[in-house]
Amino acid sequence: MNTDTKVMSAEAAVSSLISDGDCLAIGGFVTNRRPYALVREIIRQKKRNLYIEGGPSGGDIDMLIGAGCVSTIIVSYIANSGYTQVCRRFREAVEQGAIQYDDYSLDVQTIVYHGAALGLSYVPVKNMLGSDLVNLWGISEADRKKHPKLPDKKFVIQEDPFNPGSQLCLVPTPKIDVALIHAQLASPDGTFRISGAQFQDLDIAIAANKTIVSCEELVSDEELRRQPELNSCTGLCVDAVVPASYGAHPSQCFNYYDYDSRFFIDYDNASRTQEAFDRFIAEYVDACPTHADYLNKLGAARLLKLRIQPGYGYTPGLKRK
Amino acid sequence: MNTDTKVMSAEAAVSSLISDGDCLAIGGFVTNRRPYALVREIIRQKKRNLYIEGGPSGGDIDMLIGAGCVSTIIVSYIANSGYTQVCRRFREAVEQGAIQYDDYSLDVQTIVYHGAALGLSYVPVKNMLGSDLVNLWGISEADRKKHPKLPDKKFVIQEDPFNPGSQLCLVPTPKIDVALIHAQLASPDGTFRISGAQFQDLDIAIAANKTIVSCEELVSDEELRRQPELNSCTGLCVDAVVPASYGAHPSQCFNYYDYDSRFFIDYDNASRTQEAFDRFIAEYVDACPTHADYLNKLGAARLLKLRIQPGYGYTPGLKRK
Amino acid sequence: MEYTKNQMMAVTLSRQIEDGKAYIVGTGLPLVGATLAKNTHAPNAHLIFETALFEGNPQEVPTSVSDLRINYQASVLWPQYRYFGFQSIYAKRGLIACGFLGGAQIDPYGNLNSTSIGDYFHPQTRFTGSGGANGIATYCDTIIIMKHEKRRFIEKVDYITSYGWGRGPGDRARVGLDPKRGPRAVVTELGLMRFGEDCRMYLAEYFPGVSPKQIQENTGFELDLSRAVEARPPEAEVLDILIHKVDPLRLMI
Amino acid sequence: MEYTKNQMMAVTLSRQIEDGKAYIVGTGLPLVGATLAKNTHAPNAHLIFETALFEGNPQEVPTSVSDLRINYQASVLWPQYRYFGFQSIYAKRGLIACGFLGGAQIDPYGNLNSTSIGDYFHPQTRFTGSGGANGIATYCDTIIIMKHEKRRFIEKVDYITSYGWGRGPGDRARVGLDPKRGPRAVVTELGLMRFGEDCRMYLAEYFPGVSPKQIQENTGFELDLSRAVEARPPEAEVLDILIHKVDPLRLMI
Repeated sequence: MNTDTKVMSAEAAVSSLISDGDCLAIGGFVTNRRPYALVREIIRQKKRNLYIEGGPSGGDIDMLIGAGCVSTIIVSYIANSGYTQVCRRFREAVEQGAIQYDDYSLDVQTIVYHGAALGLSYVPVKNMLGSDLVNLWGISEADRKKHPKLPDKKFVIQEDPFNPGSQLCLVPTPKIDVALIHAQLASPDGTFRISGAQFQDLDIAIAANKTIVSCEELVSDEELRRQPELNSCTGLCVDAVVPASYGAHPSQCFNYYDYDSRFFIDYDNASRTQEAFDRFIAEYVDACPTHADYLNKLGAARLLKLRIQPGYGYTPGLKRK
Repeated sequence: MNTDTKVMSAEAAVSSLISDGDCLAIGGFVTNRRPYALVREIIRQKKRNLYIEGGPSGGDIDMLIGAGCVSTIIVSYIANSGYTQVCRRFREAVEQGAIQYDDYSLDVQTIVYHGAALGLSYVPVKNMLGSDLVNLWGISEADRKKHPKLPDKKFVIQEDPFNPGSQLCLVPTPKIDVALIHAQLASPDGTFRISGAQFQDLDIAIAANKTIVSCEELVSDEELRRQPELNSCTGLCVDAVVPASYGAHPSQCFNYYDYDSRFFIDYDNASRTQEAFDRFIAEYVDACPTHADYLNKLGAARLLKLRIQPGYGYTPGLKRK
Repeated sequence: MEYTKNQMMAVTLSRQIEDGKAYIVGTGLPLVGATLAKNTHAPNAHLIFETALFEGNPQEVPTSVSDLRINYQASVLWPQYRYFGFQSIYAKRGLIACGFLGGAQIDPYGNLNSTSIGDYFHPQTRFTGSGGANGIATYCDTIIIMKHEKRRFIEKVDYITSYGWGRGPGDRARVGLDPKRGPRAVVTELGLMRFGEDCRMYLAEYFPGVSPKQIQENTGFELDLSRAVEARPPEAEVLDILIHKVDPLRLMI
Repeated sequence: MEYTKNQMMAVTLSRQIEDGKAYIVGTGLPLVGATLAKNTHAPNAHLIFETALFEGNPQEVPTSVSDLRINYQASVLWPQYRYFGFQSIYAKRGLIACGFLGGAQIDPYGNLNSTSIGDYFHPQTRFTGSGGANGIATYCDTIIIMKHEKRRFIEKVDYITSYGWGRGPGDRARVGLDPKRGPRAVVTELGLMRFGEDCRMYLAEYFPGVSPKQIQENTGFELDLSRAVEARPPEAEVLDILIHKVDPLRLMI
């Protein structure tokens, strides 16, 4: 058995593994299993000029944008669905030209993250053909060449060598510097186990140069290795394991807790203006130097009310509006 | 809930879903979870001119070759590892020019099956470059064009449009007619659950035009849907569910049984000559019209000795030589 | 019998769903309509979410396509890339009957904008972006749900997020897409539009209490009204199931 | 101290393994050597199988790379395509120290044949084919295990299944492969060969009781013997662990 340990605090993981200007990919899906505890730490440490590979983005990425951490986003969707249909700090940043952005479709982001995890240079797809996702480049080839991390071309259209006459859109796979994941279980050697839908998490964990995994529960290596068939990823792909119960709050975590509707409603209101957003961040991020402080601020009763009910997999009758 | 049922006998599944000349892909890996019960039924029904997408092939495909079912095989490996290092009916068929064959590497077969399941026309890889897997085409372009199922080209070498100067080998994804899978659990609507290593099974099940799943245990739809997070595949990709306990015998089946070394040793001897092979098939396939007959021939005690020991996942101390 | 506009829309969506076939649904009205269909005439319809969650039977209305509520009695919770493959392969084989889409703007050929209003580079209003919409429009027949407003039904959308029929017959093949798939219907709070052989939208059904003229007045391009008939109102028992079983909390209807 | 040729080979293989690094191993001697290393100087070495089974600790010698025995205390049992991705990405990053290969024929540049003897189209002897060998040779540094026979060590192999150094410096880049990876060592029952800057095999170590001359006599091409030293015999405690703990049933040694 490996005798090393990759366990560290969010503070240590973020400060040692994330640099200004890095390309980040973030796990989960919109309002499900987003690694909010790690994202709050990035805001706390005032990382700058991040390039975000968005995928199914949620309010966590909106917070990064609002906090001034992001200079470039490759986007296909960003919402706290059911609460904020278009994330508001993102929207204002785009409308005011404060951020560099380009659009793909979610399927294409999905498949290029997967292609990156398969070591492919590009993935040849039919998607986007005909649409303005192809006709309009949010970031021009000239600007891409100036960007230290973006591929020079958004895509290349080529005839399929195996189906003459058929066009394909060849989309380059991104070079992700750091992936942030929240898993239910992880162990000191970096092995982690996501339960329920995996979304694109394993792909970004494998593809990224560095991977930080926060977890609901830290367990022994031996415990996870009793049932390797349930594990998601070898520790060979993981650089830091950060214990963080409720680390995905306010989003959902399969087998553990439902989303916190009240928080999403509060954030929807707070994110309407930069001033209200800044107060919200001051209160929930800066005034809570650690994840434990954050949990205490929310309070135990509020958190425990979110526990899922076995057999349902969510919290039936949860107040959601 | 779906009120249809896809449950049928091996006889009905093979006769209704497999035609002479079809392209078949077979699940499992060499000596692990190969769908032998379905393969024996194909031999019984004397299917002819099959084109086999080999992947990690085992003695099951060797039996199909020996029984005269196969005219074309795309191969990278075929053995009962530890017992027969090169399957003998395959070897004789190749050495005598009785079969059409072409070679890829196992990784490439893996990734093109995966690519097929992703709906891709081809996968661009580095593999095979420089080697005779590229320099020599076992089946020429002219013969490929005559073949009703094979792609015209084994591959195309092209410069990577995103990495000038870098060569890539673009390998077309196969069009699989029928996938054969052995799963631990399946339910009438076709949902199935493979436990342990999945190998390439899910890829061929999704990619194939028709999929036949034999299973250790047939359970209710409701039972599998209690924990969708453990299921491997939706029934939308499955055309037949064939209940067959010990359906992977003589190969292994995770959580159920170990391989039957005595059988592999017997087959190693039997497959040395066509005559001995024919006697073996007469005895174990033709003289056993159903899977139940086959199990009775082996005998309950022999089968039960193969049960794995929980905590190990195999049968410790099993006689293996 | 009393019913709301949203209820009529849900019933209309439900009527588009056939038993035994597979549909890609999002949250909101499409899911409500599909769930209604499963509880009435199409118990064996298969609902697929772009999150790669298959065939769930949500007991509470989910707020997003990733909501844990969708997992209930699902068949598989696949990783995201499996949806990518399933969509392209099974649509090609005709095994996905259709996918549901929404948008901020639509043109007469069913091209849809869900990205931004105004210049893409300096938008007046920015939306989330494609999500899974572009993929559905690439591979599948689609049914589109819209608010029926003149500023939304326009001759040319500001940004084509999801390609429909282009500018007419032959255009899908020309850009590299399957010419046999494309937009099939548009459902609004006023009626049901379909697409003719010229690939242009026409009025197929106007809802009870709505006139074809009123629909034309709310449409920013000329709509062929000649084939329009009045839609059947919701059947009492269907409405009952919708209200009391499908969305009793009235989150969507 | 008594030991067999296979035991000396296993010990030599074990000595190639460094603590904390990752290795792609097959069954047979490479696994025995790697398991020996994990039980002696390299407890934190990571063993990876081409079946995408990671970091198992087999308690009984597996007969194949898919054997259930490999799952014991493994970290993940990934689907096959994950191995494909891991191999190419992590080899590129230098995180896979090497992979182990075998073959029927080898040439002075480490090009390997595991496909067939004679004309590929009308082979005299057909083998299984590449298996995972070609992929390992594509992406990783390799250590090759061979039987030391004149007919196997030849100037030109009948079929290049796994590309080594081509015909010398620059050839890997020329065919599109990473020029920094390639064959590093060949272990036989007689000794250990390495590759020089000219990419040609040379004798690095001859096993106790074997002479360099004898190795040259069993090699079908000229081998530089000038740098050869005698290998250390197995340490007593290492041999003890090999025999009593790693392969007590003597399936491989």
